[in-house]
Amino acid sequence: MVKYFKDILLGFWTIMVGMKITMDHLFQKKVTMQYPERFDPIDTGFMPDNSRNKLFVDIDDCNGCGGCERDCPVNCITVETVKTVPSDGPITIKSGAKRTLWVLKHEIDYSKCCFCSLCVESCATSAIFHTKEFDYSGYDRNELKHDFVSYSDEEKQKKLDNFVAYQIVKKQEDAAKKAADEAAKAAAAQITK
Amino acid sequence: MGFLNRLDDPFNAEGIILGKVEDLLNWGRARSDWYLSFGLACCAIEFMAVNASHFDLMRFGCIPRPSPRQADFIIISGTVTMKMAERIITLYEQMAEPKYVLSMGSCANSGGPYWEHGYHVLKGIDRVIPVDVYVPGCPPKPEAFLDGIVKLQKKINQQAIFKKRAKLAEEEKIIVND
Amino acid sequence: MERKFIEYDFGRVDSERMRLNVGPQHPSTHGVLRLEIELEGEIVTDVIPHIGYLHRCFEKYCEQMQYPQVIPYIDRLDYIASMNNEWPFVMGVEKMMNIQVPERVEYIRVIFAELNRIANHQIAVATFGMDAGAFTPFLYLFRDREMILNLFEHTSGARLLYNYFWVGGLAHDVPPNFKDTALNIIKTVRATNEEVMRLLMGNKIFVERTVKVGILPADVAINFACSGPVLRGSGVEWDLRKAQPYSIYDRFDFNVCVGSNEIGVIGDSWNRNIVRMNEMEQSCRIIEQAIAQMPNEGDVREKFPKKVRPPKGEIYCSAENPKGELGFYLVADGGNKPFRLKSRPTSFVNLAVLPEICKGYMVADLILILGSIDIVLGEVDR
Amino acid sequence: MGNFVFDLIGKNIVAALVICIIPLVFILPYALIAILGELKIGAWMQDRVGPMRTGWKGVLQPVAEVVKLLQKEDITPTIANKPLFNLAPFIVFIGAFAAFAVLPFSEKFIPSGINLGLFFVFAVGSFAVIGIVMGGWASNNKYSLLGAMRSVAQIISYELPAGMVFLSIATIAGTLDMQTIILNQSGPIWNWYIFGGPQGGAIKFLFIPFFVILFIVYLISSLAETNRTPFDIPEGESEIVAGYHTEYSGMKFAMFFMAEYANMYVVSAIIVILFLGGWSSPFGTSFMDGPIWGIFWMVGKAFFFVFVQIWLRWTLPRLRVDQLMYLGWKVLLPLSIACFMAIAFLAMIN
Repeated sequence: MVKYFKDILLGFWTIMVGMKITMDHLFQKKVTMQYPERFDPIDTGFMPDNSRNKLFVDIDDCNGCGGCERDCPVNCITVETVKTVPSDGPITIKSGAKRTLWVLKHEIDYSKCCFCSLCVESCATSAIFHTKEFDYSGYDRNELKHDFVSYSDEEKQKKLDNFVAYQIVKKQEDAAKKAADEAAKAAAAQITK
Repeated sequence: MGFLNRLDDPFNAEGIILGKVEDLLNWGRARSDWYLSFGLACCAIEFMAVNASHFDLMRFGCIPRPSPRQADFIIISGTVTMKMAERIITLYEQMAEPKYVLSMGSCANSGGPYWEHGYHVLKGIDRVIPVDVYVPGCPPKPEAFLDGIVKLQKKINQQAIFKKRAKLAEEEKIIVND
Repeated sequence: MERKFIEYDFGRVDSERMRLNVGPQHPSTHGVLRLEIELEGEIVTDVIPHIGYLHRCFEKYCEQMQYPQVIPYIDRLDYIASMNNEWPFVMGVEKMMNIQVPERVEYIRVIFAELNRIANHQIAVATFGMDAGAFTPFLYLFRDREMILNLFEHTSGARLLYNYFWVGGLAHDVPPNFKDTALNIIKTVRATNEEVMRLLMGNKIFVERTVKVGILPADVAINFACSGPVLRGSGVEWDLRKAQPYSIYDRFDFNVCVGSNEIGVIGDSWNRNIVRMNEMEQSCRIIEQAIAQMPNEGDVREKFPKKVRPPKGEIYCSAENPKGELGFYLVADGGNKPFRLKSRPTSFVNLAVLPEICKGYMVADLILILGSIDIVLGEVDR
Repeated sequence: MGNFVFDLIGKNIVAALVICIIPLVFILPYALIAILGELKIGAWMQDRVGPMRTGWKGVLQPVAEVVKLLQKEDITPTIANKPLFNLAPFIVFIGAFAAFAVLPFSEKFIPSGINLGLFFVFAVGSFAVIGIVMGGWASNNKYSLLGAMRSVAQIISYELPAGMVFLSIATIAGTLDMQTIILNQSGPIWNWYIFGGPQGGAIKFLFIPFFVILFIVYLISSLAETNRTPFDIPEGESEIVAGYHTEYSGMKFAMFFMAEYANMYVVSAIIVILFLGGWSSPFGTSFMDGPIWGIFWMVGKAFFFVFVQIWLRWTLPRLRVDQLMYLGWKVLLPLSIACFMAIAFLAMIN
């Protein structure tokens, strides 16, 4: 009997305690950050420097090594390159190193990306990095694909053609060189004979 | 300048009154999105964080409903396996019109980390149900998700309710012209 | 529906049974678990869990991935406690490659693992309260969790899936005001825990709902290989951090929380939850000690191996996750990809005990028992 | 006594129609305010801000919801029993609306001043359960059926303590007429029944605890009758999806929704009438009293109890079915019977 009344009183008391807590919170300061209107992610400290958001590739800085493509666990990065030819002149990437590869395509599919930051680690020239842009939802899945190379198709074709032409030239040169070498060898052999 | 354009032809069905009614109806649809409280995988945890005090999804008028009959939009929050895809189709069909789909995170967008070797993962929820907004991220930040909600509301606001067919045909014409 | 006779205390009852599908879409199955339950009125007579709605083929996937690339997939196992997940794998690879990580790294790992344990238990208690119908404690706990996630984001760059523990070190160094932030978090966590104890755990309705519900005896728990709060709630003092101290856990002073019969019966839902509440306090203590002992200087990336290629061999490495023992059995063939990676998933093992303990309770209790086991479907289905 | 509409127009059919419409006109804005209150107060208690983007600080949120619900597709499941399925929400709403017939708003306005007001409320109060069972059964959904069964058990158990409370107040007031009960309590604040009522002199102070217990008993059973937390087991979100209204969408769901909020007002108004002096001013008959102020006091006091219900909802967990029965039959009923006997004794010695 005592337990019966004790239980009732305990129930009543704990409900009162709970009600007091919620009542206190009714008048407390609210913690909500109102995203589109009153929200500055960087000011409020909600967007640190190493925050992993949309990736960006500085294509002037990319030497086309394809390390990001290899290290991506998801394979959402596609890099297509073509070798430079001597007729392009001496070209460098932004950081000063010699450019040996033209990047024809550097596409990241954000709809597959898992934002693990492994590509950023693998990049030797720090060309790929995370930006602070996070609100890029789209109405179409293809909007989420982004190609960072801004060459037009003609330019790309021209670079490919250059490379192919150069290869032919190089092949001929090589053949000529080889022939010359062999001739020299043969001559040397004859001399030694 | 929608209002002025409608002034041009007040006798058409798209006149001022119907136009205003349509705006009102769209306003109601956009501002009171009830979502199906339903989570799939990692994104569901982040989605719970969106519901919590710091981000407060209810600011947008989004209230959780446990039953698909009363929900306006469904959030595909995570990896959709082939086994689950059937259930999601059923859920989508159980919802009452007008209904919307918000695809949250990489897995729902296109299979995400599992798109390449995943014999068991649906490569994008848009293969089975129509998606309105794709929110990228793995998982998306709560702010990014809220941006998706804003975009969804924007889309609902521009929807055609009356003369739907004519407007769709018009849109198609534009697409064809492009 | 079939007709059966059921023996009750008051005699035989002839009644019809109803089969009910709970899930995969159900507000409180914590994901996409499907329970096929057999009901006798409101009383559950049989439960068959159906899993596989989130099967992501984690183990086979890892065989395709290089060792650093495996870590993002491990994050997605138990996505609530990613930091803890990464640890046993990283530890195993380090042991195989004979890497001695710096002191500072060990301390930072302990602090982050314990912070993530707090975050996990906050979710567990919060969703448990929500299963019982109390919505407000859920939000109070999530409000605090946001602070922890914020610290994680400032450190690793991501909020939920961190990819932070790397073989031989950590991905990033901690932010400059890390110690103050962590201490501040502990203060808030303690304040809110005290509030939740009064608002939810102490509430008479909640106590009535949870005590003597889903009693899991210790021998059953051991036979089913349960671990974590589920096992400790049954009164078994087993914590890998104490039993087989890994990393630097032998340097800290903390208690292993076990269930008691103070309010409920040992092994009921209430005890499983109070163990979680107490463990949060113990985690706070560990963090305080770790922050006091942590060396200030040191490079967290100095011991990174150039190429992660463990020598041929095999290893089983496990750690005490928030949900229990998570272990990885790793077979290396000398290449840069694991030959085989088998995980011992905590939630999967703990879930197996569900049909055993929820027969004879009501539907509402079934939901609570499921909530008290605290499963994550990412880990159950893998 | 009486009714200002009859005084104005005379007793004819137009007046009757006007009187019918007035509560309906009241329910609609009240439901909007209550929904907004539920959202906003719930949010504030959880350190959130609640709806913010619809109108100024989100005040138009319920309007948007109504506009949306009006245009939602109305689904009737193929295997449902269509007539019953379609009828159920109306019956639930009628049950809630019928109670307004005898709820006084002021000294000069009560839609129907029958002298069996309390009995009428008691009768139509349990009317809603028929609709709930109908809807739950006709949906042909197992969750709905479970919810409906729980609802029946719940309402039947909690009618009894509520009936005992009605009986006690009827005994002490000597009438079942709402207006007379309120008139009995007019005057200073200690004339209210929660403070023992106007009669009895000094000895009534001995009986105040019994009145307070009755007040709490009715508060609890009113929560159960309106399916509010902690007694929301018929629609227990985390257990049986949405309970009896799982299969309802659009306007029919809105009817259930509105009926719940209308019921909240009804039970709050009854608490106010039985224990807190109805439309009478707490400052006695001299200050802020009169027919117009009566509306203010009546609605204001009732809104306070609507607030209490919202407050409880965001505080408490849900009970289980057997605990609900335990509370109803083993705690509330004995307590209310004991209080009834004490109050009957007080009525006898007066």
